[in-house]
Amino acid sequence: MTEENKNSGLDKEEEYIINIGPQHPSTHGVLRLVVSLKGEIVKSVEPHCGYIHRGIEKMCEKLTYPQIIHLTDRLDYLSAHINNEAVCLCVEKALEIEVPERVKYIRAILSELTRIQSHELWWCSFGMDMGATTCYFYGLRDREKVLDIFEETCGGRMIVSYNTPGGLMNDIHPNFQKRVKEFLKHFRKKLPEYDQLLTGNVIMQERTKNIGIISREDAISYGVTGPSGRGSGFSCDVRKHHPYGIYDKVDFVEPLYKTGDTFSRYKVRMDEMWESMKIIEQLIDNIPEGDYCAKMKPVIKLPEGEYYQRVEAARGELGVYINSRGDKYPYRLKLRSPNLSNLSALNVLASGFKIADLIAIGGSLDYVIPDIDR
Amino acid sequence: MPFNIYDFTSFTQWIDKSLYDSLSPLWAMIWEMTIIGVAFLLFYAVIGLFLVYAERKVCAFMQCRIGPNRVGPYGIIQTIADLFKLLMKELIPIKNADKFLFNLAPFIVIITTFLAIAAIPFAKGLHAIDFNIGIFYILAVSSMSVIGVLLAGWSSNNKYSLIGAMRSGAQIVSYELSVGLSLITIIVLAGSMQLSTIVEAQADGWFIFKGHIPAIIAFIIYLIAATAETNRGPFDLAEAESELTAGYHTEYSGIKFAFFYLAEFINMFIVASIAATVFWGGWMPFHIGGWEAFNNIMDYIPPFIWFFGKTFFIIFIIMWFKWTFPRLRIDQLLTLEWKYLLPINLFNVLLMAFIVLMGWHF
Amino acid sequence: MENSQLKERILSLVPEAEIVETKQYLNAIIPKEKLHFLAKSLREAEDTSFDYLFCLTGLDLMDSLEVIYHIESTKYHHCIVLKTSTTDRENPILDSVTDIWHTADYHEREVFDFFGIKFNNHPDMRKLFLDETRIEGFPFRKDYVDEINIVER
Amino acid sequence: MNSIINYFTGLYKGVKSLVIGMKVTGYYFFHPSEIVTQQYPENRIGKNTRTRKKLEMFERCKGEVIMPHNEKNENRCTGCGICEMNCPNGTIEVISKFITTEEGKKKKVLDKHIYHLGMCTFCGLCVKTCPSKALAFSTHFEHAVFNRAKLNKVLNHEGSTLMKGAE
Repeated sequence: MTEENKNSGLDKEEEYIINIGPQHPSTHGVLRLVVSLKGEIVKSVEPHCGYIHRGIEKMCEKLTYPQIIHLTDRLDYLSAHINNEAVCLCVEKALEIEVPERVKYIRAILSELTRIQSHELWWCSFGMDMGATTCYFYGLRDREKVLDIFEETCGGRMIVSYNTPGGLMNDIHPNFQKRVKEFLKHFRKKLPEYDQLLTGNVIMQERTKNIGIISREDAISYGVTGPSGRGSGFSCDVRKHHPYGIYDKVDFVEPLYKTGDTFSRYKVRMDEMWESMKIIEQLIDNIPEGDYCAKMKPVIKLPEGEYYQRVEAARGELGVYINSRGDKYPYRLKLRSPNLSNLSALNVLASGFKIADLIAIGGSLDYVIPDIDR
Repeated sequence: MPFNIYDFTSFTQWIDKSLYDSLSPLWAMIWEMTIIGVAFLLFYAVIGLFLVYAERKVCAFMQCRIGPNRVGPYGIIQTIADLFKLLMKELIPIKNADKFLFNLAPFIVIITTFLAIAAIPFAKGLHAIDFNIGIFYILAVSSMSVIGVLLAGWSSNNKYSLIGAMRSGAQIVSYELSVGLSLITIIVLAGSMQLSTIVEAQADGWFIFKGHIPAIIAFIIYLIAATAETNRGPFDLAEAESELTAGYHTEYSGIKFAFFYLAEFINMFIVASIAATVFWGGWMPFHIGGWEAFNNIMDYIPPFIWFFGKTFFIIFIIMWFKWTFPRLRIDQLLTLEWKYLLPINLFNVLLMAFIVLMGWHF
Repeated sequence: MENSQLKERILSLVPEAEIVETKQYLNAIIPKEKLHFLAKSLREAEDTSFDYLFCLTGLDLMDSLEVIYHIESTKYHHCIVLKTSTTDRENPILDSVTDIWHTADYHEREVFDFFGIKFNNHPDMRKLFLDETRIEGFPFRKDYVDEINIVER
Repeated sequence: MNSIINYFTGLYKGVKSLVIGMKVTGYYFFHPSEIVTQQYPENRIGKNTRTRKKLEMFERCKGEVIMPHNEKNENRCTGCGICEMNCPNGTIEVISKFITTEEGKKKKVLDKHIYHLGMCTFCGLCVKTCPSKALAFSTHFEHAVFNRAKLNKVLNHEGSTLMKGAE
């Protein structure tokens, strides 16, 4: 028994401690969970993070604002576009510039596409965690279509770097609208298939219902946001409560479930995919003409002060705090990553359930490790 | 009768007779055993390679993929390449492992499959041994493989392996009941445990048709329980890739891992062939009582084609299960057995006995 | 609650607080001894009910180390920013708010990791990300030197 | 009684859901036309693959940074170094030299534009900020090499000169 485990109170005789991770098929990255077991039952979980800590916040202190954007891609690489947007919005808020309407529309469409592809990948890996390997390929097959749209317009598939303070790197590709509509048509057919394959499945329902319950109060207290928080009935959609971009003009529903178990977190994400498609359908035909970028100075200097921007990333609330000293570099840039807060609730969620449930709960929280570690 | 074209009884008896005529009984027996052993080893290699390839292709097609396609046309040599890779891999010694048991475990697993396959009739007269307690024997030896799994988990000095092995123990102890009871249902109908008799009894119709409702229920239960017995998805808790990395064989590498891997596929073949023999008539062609012309046409199709056709169809269904369903949790696994399969099964045996007594079967 | 009311409330609870109004949020600079009391009062009072700590930031101001709490009420959707600081760079100690908002657990550990601010009454004050055996000092402080890994351009 | 009904309805619903799931995978098994695999590298020439589809990269695909040259071996790079300044990772090094023009003036021109592909994060800032549009992204994406030094590229061709009117 290591010194470390002794300190954390995991050295009681009857407990059986296993390390899940850093290399493990279902930690979705390099996360280490020190799990103390009694038989199959999880007594406590202790996450150990930091295996891919890169010090992005520190790096940002030496980079100009347009340069920061490409680092935010590498936080939660599955919602890269939304992370980009968060920093851009924060800079635009500080500079008090109004971006053109066209930019807002395109950003919203791309954000929702990002959300869809992120949830698709979540669905694949959740199925994989449950042991239904086939889900993985169906999800990836449809996600590929979104990535093609990204590649055609942004140039990158996952790491898009498409936003820039003031607007976008370049205008959308002429095929963009056509391809998005094609994708929506395709995905409306395929999404019910997901339900047939996994959602309705009796094994999956038995494994997720009433498992990993977190109450609304606990969810708020632990800062569990995004689909995981909404599964507990915590209405935490930043797009609704603190709208940014075009979100105050579009009509969508924030899916809320009361139970707070793994299944409700699952359902929230499935519903969000439908809602995202609804948002895109409202916007895709009405993209106004205009510039794709506001006029910006070549060197962006933020006025002295503190700026905070919250956006709804695919996994929860992403916050960007910029403290500027009037320089072209930020004095301090803090990224409030949704996954770190979501992860902190893992012990509460998984204690008392089985190892298989721990894996399913981890899958339903859908953490992305680079976002936890930053 | 065209039936005799494919009757292997005279062929096997001729080998037997010529060996005993030319050699002393002891040597004749040793030679016979060697021939059968070599034949089964060759059969293992072929069936193992084929099943691995089939599984990969089946799962690929279900997942909108192509599957192996690089080595040879349509990737048919892929599994042979994999075999050579496994043979050449280093056997990694594990620190603090119980060396003897660690090395013994894969052999126990593979030997039990060897024992079980001996009793299976591939065609008329083409079986290694024909017990009068054939089914009973198969049930007994096939459940011994759990010892190998438990030893593997215990001796690996790995916590994941131990959890996997314990799960496997609980699983096989429970599902053994269902396998046994669902086969007993058919034994009630057949009135014999000898596999050759069971097959002969299906000459005028397979038991799944003859026994109608209880036989179908027994077949479905057998299929579920057999999938669980072979530790295949959705019952692959002992391996549980996303939970326990690889379960009981986490620490094995090279040829020892290959033994576990091969044993899984051979086990699948064995359970499928038992299902084919007991429920679907084994090598017996599709006969309908009274339709002589139709039956004669069916007899021209060789019996081993019937046997392997049925077996691979059942294997396909087991693969279909694996590539569709999420894995069960350990308590769900036990609930399924003790709350659903076992009571239904017990009731089913009674129902079958009643039907046989009343003569309602065909 | 409007910002002006919140301002009054904070001043009535902690008279020595310094209130700075920015375009976005109301900032309240609180002495470190009073922070826990104020946070608990704001959390528990029915008309404020700040139950959601959405961001906890550490900050090195060269002369002092600051911690910024962004809090929101999920009922009324009003937000304020609390700030507290310590000038002790050798052994900075602040009060933990983990008992008020559980999410502060990990965020405070993160701040301890990068700025070396210890929090009183924290249940598990260990480093979250960095390996204690390999990284000395607190990397996010402005005076942190690492000649190998930080390349100045 | 209620529990008995629940037992059987639960059994029925469970089996039904399993059959529905098997229908989905079964559909794909019997419809090979739904296969989406693209066989790389065969699809680069569009032969020997299932779909006979040729691999075509999107025109904006950020494969690597290149400096387009025209047929007279001229590029548009003035050697100003703005790309170097804007690069967040130090991927680009612009080495310029002074030459004397025909009129006798001293002039700064590009000597070597060094691009470390191994360090590039494809943010696109160099291409976007270049005032003379000298840089571009190519769709070439196969960068695997055995030696890291091979990823350090000189973008301007040997003996290339500045295009007229690029300043």
